[in-house]
Amino acid sequence: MPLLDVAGLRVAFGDHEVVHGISLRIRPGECVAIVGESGSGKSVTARALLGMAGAGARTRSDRLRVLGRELGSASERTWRDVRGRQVGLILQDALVSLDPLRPIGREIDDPLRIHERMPPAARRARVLGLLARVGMPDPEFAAGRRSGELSGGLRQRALIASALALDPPLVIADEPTTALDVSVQARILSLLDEIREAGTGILLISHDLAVVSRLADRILVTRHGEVIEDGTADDVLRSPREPYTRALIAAVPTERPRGTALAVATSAPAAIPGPPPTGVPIATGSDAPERPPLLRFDRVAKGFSVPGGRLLAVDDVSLALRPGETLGLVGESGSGKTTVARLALGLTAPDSGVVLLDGEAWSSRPERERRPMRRRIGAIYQDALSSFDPRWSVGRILADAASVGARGTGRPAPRVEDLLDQVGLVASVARRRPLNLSGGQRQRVAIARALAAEPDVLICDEPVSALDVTIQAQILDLLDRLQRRRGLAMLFISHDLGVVRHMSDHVAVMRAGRIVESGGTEAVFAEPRHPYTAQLVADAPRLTP
Amino acid sequence: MPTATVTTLRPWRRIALPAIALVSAVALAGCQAAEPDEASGDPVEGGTLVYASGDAEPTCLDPHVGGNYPQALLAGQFLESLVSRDTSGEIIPWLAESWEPSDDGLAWEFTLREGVTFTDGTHFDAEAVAVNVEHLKDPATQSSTGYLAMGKVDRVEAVDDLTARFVLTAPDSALLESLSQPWTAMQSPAGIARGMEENCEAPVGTGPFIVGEWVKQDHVTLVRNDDYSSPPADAGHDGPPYLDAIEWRFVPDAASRYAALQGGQVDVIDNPQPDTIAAAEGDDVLTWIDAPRPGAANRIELNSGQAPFDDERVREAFIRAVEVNDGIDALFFGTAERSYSALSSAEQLAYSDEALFEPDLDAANALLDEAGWTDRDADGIRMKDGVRLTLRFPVSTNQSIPAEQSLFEQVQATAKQAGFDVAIELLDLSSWYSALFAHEYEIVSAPYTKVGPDVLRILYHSDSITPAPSGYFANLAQLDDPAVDALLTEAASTSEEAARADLYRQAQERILGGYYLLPLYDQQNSFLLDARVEGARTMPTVSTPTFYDAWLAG
Amino acid sequence: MLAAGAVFVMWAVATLTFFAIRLIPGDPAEAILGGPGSQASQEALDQVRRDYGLDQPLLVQYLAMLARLVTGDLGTSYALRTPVADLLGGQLGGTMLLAVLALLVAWILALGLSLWSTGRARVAAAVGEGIELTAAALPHFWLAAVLIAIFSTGLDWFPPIATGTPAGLVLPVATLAIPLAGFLAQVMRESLLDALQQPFVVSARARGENTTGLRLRHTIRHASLPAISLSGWALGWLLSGAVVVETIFAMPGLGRTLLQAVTLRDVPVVTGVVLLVALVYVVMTVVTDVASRLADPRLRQEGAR
Amino acid sequence: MSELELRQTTVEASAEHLGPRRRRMPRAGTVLAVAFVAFLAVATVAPSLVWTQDPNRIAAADAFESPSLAHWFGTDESGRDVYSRVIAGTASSLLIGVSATLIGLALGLVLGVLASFGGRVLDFGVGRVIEVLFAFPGLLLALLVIVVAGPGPVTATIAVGLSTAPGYARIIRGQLVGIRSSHYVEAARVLGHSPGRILARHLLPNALVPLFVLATLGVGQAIVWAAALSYLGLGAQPPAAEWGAMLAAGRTYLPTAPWLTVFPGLMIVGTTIATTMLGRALTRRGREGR
Repeated sequence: MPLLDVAGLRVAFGDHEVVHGISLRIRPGECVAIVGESGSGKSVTARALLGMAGAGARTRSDRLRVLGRELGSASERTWRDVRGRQVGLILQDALVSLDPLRPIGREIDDPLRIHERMPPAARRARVLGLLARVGMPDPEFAAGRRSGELSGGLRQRALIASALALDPPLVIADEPTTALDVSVQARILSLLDEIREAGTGILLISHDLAVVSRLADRILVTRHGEVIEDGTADDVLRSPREPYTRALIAAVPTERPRGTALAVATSAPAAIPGPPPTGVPIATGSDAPERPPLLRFDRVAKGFSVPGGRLLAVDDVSLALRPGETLGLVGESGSGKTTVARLALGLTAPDSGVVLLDGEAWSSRPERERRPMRRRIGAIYQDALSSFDPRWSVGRILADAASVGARGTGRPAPRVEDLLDQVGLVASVARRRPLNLSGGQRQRVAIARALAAEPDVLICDEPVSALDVTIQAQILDLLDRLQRRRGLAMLFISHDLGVVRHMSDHVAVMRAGRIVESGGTEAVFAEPRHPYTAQLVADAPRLTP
Repeated sequence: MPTATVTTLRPWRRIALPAIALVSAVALAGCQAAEPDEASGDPVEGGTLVYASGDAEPTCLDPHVGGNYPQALLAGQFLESLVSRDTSGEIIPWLAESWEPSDDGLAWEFTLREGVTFTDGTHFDAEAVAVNVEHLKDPATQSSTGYLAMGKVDRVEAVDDLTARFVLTAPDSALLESLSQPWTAMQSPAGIARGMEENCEAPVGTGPFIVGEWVKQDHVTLVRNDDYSSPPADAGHDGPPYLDAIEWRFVPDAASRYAALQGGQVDVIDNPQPDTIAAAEGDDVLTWIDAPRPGAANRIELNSGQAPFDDERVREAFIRAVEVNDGIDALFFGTAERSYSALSSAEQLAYSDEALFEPDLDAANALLDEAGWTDRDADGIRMKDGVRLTLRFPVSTNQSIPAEQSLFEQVQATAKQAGFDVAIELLDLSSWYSALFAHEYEIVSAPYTKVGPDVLRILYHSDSITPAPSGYFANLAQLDDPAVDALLTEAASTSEEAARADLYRQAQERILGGYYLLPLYDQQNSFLLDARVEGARTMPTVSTPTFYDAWLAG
Repeated sequence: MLAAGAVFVMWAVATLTFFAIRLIPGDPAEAILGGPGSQASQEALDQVRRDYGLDQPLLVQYLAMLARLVTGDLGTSYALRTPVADLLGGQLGGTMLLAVLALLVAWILALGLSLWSTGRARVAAAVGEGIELTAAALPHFWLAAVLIAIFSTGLDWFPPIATGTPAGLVLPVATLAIPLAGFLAQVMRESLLDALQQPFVVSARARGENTTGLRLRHTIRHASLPAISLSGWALGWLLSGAVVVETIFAMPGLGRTLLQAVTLRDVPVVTGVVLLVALVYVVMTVVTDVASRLADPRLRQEGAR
Repeated sequence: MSELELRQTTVEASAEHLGPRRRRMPRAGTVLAVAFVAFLAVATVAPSLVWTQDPNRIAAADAFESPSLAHWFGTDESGRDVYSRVIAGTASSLLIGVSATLIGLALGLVLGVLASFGGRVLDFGVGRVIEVLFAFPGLLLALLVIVVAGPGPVTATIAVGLSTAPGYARIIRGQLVGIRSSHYVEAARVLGHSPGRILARHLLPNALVPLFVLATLGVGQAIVWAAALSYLGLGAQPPAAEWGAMLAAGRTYLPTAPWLTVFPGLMIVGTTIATTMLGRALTRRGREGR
C-alpha cells in the first residue's frame, strides 16, 4: 500500500486554477521529488496534501489517500489528526518556520502534546532523543534555545526533528535546504537520506535539480501547475524528454566552464543591442596580468564590536581586481564577503589597510571627495527589490541613475529605453514598479541601473542566489555578456561554487574573514590546496544521476 | 424633562417657623410645605452620616487661615461662634450669652457662656476670645476674611473670666454679624499654640463634632463630641449630637455626587445640578434644602471704571438688552428665583426694583445710538470711532456651574441683538483673578458671601477700588460715587435699626439706579438629602449645613 | 548610560516645569496665602516672599530648587503646607494601582478582542475593528458618565465614587482601560495578522495544531510584543487620563493633586508631581525594555550585535 | 525571453491577488467612510447648506427637547438645535483635530529628521528631548501651555499638538532610521547622490506615507483630547459649537438629556473611524501597487 496516493489533484483560488491535476504515489522508503520553478504550483501541492492549501482555496482530487485513508473530503478535525502524526512537514528556513519566540524543545514537543497522551517527563525524553537523532550537539542545551539563537544548520535540524516527532510514515520536505550554505546543505540532505533509509517516505520539493538528484527515486517536473515529466531520477536526468527539463538541467552552472551560455537559447534574444564596446580591448584575466588593478585591497581589516570583544569580519585581506576581469569571491555565510563588498563600495571604512580605486585613495577619502568618484563603481544586490525605492517606477529609477553617469562628463545621459533594451527588457517596463516585476526582471533592472552610471567596476553581491535556476542562468549569461562587451571589472560574490566557477577568471576563497586560497578559477577548483576549499568543492551539489 | 411642573419652593426663611425648627428642609416628595415631618418619629442615636461636598477641598481646616466657603462648611461642624442669627435675621446667643455696646460704640462687652470647654479640655473664657481675635489679626495667620471682619477691632480685653471687652477704633454696626460667621469662630488657645501646620490639620473647637482623620483629597472624619454642651439658642435639642460621626467626602464631579446619593453611597450632597434637583422631584427618597447664601446676590457687574461702561447710557443699554428670565427658568428648572437686588434675599435689608431691569431692546438701541455707538460692522456689532463694542467677560470655571455658564451664553446671544459683542473667556481661578486685577474685563460675575448688608460697603465703596497688596479689589463695578460712599460709611457706624435700614435702602437705590449691576438670582446653595436624614438644617448665618440635630432614620 | 539618560530627563523635566510655572500668571506668594484672590496684607506677602526665598533672583531660586532636589527634598506645598514628598507619597499608591490595573485590564481586553476577531470572516473582523476604533475614540469624561449611568444608577452594581473598596475601583479602571484597549487592540491586530502570515504558523498547523492552540501558543506572543513596548507610553497616557478619572470618581491621586496644584499655582506640588510622573515613565521605559527583551530573544541578539 | 517572464509574472501576481488576504474590491466600509468624509467636507465648507437653522439661535423656552422631526438631534440647554450645532461645529472641530495633528507631525518631523541625520551627538540630544516630552504627561503639558498662554481653541490646539509631538517624533525617527539603512538608500549613496538629495527624494517621501495613516488616527484623538480640555473648562470658548465642547457641556445632562452628548460623540467617533478606514484603504492601495 502506498503511503500517499494522489490522482488528479487540482487547486484553485477563486476561478483561477493553479494546480491542474497532479498525480503521484509514494511508497515506504521512497523519495519522490517535485521539481519546478517559482509559480509552478509545487508548494501549493505540498500544502494541499496536508489539507492546508489556504483560505479561499478549493481543492479537488480524483483520489487523495494517505495510508490508504481517503481524505478528499475530510473534515478539518480529520486533517488535524493526519498532520504531524501521519505526515510531517519540513519547510524552508527554520528561522521563520519555527516560532522565533518559543524554545525549539517546545516546538518539537508540540506534536507529542497534541497527538499523544504522554507524561511530560516522557515527552521531554522523547524530545531530547529526537534532537540527538537529527544530530543536534548537546540536546539538553539546544532544547531551551530559540530558533534565532542557533546556526542555520542546527535550526534546520530542529525543524526536521519537530516533523519527525511522532515518526510519521510520510514526510513532506518543501525546499528543505534552500538558503543554506553548501556544507550544511550536504549534511541536511544526508540526514534526510538516513530517514528515508529507515523506511520513511519523503516527498521532496525543490527548484534545484542538483539537490533533488542526491535523494530522489522518482522526479516529477512541474511547470505552471502541471506535471510535464515524470520518471525515475535516472531517466529524467539522463534522458529528459521535455525541452523544459533539458533547460533546467543545462542551467545548473556547476561544471560549465567560463564563457558558455547557461540559458537554453530558445528564450534569449539572439543579440543584445546596446552601445558599442567602449574601446577597451576585451581581456580575459589570464591575458593581462600586468595591467594595474582598478580596485585594490591592501591588507584591509575591519571589525565589529560584539559582546565580549571584537569580531574581525575582514582580516588582513588583499585583493586585486583588474580591468575586464571577474574576480570571484566565495565563502559561506558569515565569512565576511558582504563586508568586503561594502568596503569596496566605500560604504564602510577599513580599520586598517587601504582600498585603492584606479591607484588613487578610495577608502581613505572623505565622503565629500569620494562622492563624485562613486559613479565609477556600481553595485548589484541579492535582493534587487529592496534596493529600489518602493515608490519609484522603473523608468524613474533608471533615469535617476543615468543622470549620475552623465554628470560632469558632458555626454548625454543614456536613454531609459536603451538601458532596458540592453538588459533584455521591453520599454513598457519603464512604467511599472519593481514590486510588480518578476525576480528575474527586477535583477535585470538592477543591472541596468548599475550600468546606467557607466561604471568601471561592478560589485555583485550574491546577485542570483534568490533566483530560480533558469532565471539565474539568464542573468548570469547577461552579466557575462555585458562584462565582456564593456570591459568591466567585476567583483562577483557568491556562496555558490558553481556560479562562481562559471563566472570568474580568478577566485578567492574566504573563511572567517580571511582569504584562505586564491588563484585562477580552474586551478583552484580542480586542485584545491586548502582543505576548506576542498571540502567546499566536495559538498557542492551536482547532478548525480 | 418636566420643567414647569416643579413647584417653585419658597426659601425656608420666608416661612413662619416655630422658634425651634426641627426640619428646615423641604421634602420634595409630594411637595409638602416645609412643615416638620410628622412621620419622622423620635431621634435615633448613632450612625455615620456621609456627606459629599462639591466645594473645593480646603487647604487648611482652620477658617481663620484664609477664610473661604469650603472652610466654613466644614468648620461649622466643629467650631462655634460667639453669636448666631435666627431665621428672621436677629442675632441670638451662642458662646456669648449677652452683649452690650458702650454709648460711643467704641467698646462691646460680651458675657460668655459658663462651663464650656474646648474638646482638648481647655476652658473657654475671655482670655480665649482675646487669643482668637489676636490670632485673626496676626499677619502670620494669613487670614483674609476674618481679618477684614475684625478690621475695626483694636483688641479684646479680658475683663473677668467670662467677660470679654472688644475695643474698637470706630463704631461698627456690623460687629455682631461679623462675629456670627464661621470665619471668626472660637478655637482652643492651646490648639492655636500648636502652630499653623498642626492647627490646619485638626483645629480644636467647642462644637458638636471633633476632627478625626483627614485623608487628603478623600475625606475628613468628624466624630461626636460626647461632652458637647453649647448649642446655639435656635438648636433643636441639648447635649451631644445624635450621630456617631460624619464622613465628609470631597467629590468634585456633580454627576458623580448625585449618582452616589441616588445609590445610597452618601447621605447628603451639596451643590447639586439644577436638573438633578428637578429630577429628584420624582424621587420619594430625596429631600431638598434650598439655602441661599447671605451677602450679595449673584449678579453681573459692569465695569464703570473704563470705556464703554463709564457711560451710564451704555450700561443701561446693556441691562435693557439682556434677557435672562426664560434662561433662568429653563436652566435652573425653577429652582432659582430671579433677583432684582444687589443683596441676597437672605438679607432683611435687601432692596429690589424690578422695573429697572425690564428688558427693552428698543430702548437699548436708542441709548446706544445716543451714546454714539451708531456704526455696525458685518457681524452686526456696534462701532464707535472704529472701536467695536466688545465686552470682555472672564468666567471662572471654578465658581460658575455649567447652568450659569449656559446662562452667560444666553446673555451673550441676547446682548448681541443690541450690537454688543460679549467675549466670554472661561478661565481657571488664578487666571480669572489675574484678568480682574489687570482690569481686563467689562463685565464679570463674582460671588461674595458675608452676613449682613455691610457687604455693600465691601463691594461698592470707592475704597474697595484700591487694590490690596495682592492686587485684589472687591469693587469690581468700580463704582466711584461719593454719595454712595457716604451712605455706606454712615450705615456701618449706625446701630439704630431703622436709621441703618434707611441708609442701606438709599445706598441700594443709588447703586441699582446707576446700572452698575445686573442681578441674576441668589447665590445658589442647595443640599440634597437622603430621606432617612432627619433634622438637618442650615445655619441662618452663612447657610452652612449643621448636623447637630440630625439623625439617621431607619 | 541609562542612569545618565534618566538623570538628564529628570533634570530637564524639573527645569522646564520650574520656568513654565514662572510664566503662569498668578503670584506664588498668594498661593501660599490662601490661594488666588487672597486679600493678604503687604506684611504677610513680604513675610512669605522672604520665608520662601521668592524675593531672590530667579536663577538663585532655580539653583536652590536643584540643590534641594538633589538631596531628595521636594519642598513644602504652598497651599497645603505639608512636605510635598509626604503628600505625593500618599497619592502615588492609589494612582499607580489605578494605572497598573487599567493597563492590565486594557491588555486583557485588547488581547481578547484581537485574538477573537483577527483572521476570521470579514464580518467578525469588521465588528472587531469597529469596536477598537470606537473604544479608542471615547473621551474618558464621557465614558465615565455613561458607565456611572449604567452600572451605578441603572444596575446598582458598582458605586459611582471610589471610597477605597475593590468594587469602587471597577468603574474608574474600566474608564481608563476601555479606550486604551482600543488602541492596543489595533496594534495587536496588526502584529497578529503579520504573525499569522509567517511560515511558522504553517509549521505549527502541519503538526496538527488547532486554531485555538495556534493563537494561544504562538500568535499571542507576537501580538504582545508591540503592546509591551507601548506600555511605557500607555502608562503616561493613563496618568493623563487619571486627571479626569480621579476627579469624576472622587479618588485621591496624583492626577487630581496636579489639577488642584496647577489651579492654585502650588509650584512645589506641580514640580513634584511632574518629577514623579517622569520618574515613573523612566522606570517604566526600563521595565518595558527588559520585558521586551525577555519576550523576544531576537531583541537580545540585536542589542548584542 | 521577456515575454515568457512577463507571462509568468502575471500568473504570480494574479495568484497573489487572489490569495486569501488581499482583495482589490473597495470594501463596503471604505465606501461608507468616503461618503461620511464627503459629508464632513460639505459641513466644513458650506455648513449652511446642511444645517436646518441658525446654530446659535437661542430659544430658552425650547430647551431640552428630545430628538424630533423639527429638531433631529434635539435641542440643548439653551434651546439651540443640536443637529445644526453639530454641523456648525464640524469646521472648528476638524480644524482643531487637523491642525493639532499637523503641529504634532511637523514638530515630530523636525525632531525625527534631526535625530536621524544630525549625527550621533544630535541623535542622542534629540532622543533625550523626546524622552523629556514623553515624560510629561500629555494633559499636563497641555495644562501648562493653556495656563501660560490662556485658554481657547488656538492654545488647546497647540497644546494637544505639542503633547502628541513626541509620539510622532519617535515613530518618524524609527522610520527614518529604518529607511536610512535600507538597500535603496544605500543604492542611492553608491550612485553618488548627496545626503540632501537622498533625504528629499527617498527618506522623507517614504517616511511620510505611513505617517499619513498615523495622522488619520491622530485627528480623532486630537479632537478627543481637546474635548478633555473642554471638560476641564479650558477648550473652545462659547458660543462656538465645537464637538468636544458640546460633549463636555452636555455631559452634565447625560441622565436627563443624553442626546446632548450622544450626537457630538457620534460625530467624533464617526470621524475617527472614517479617517482611519480611509487611511488604511490608502495604505492597502499603496502596498498593492497602482
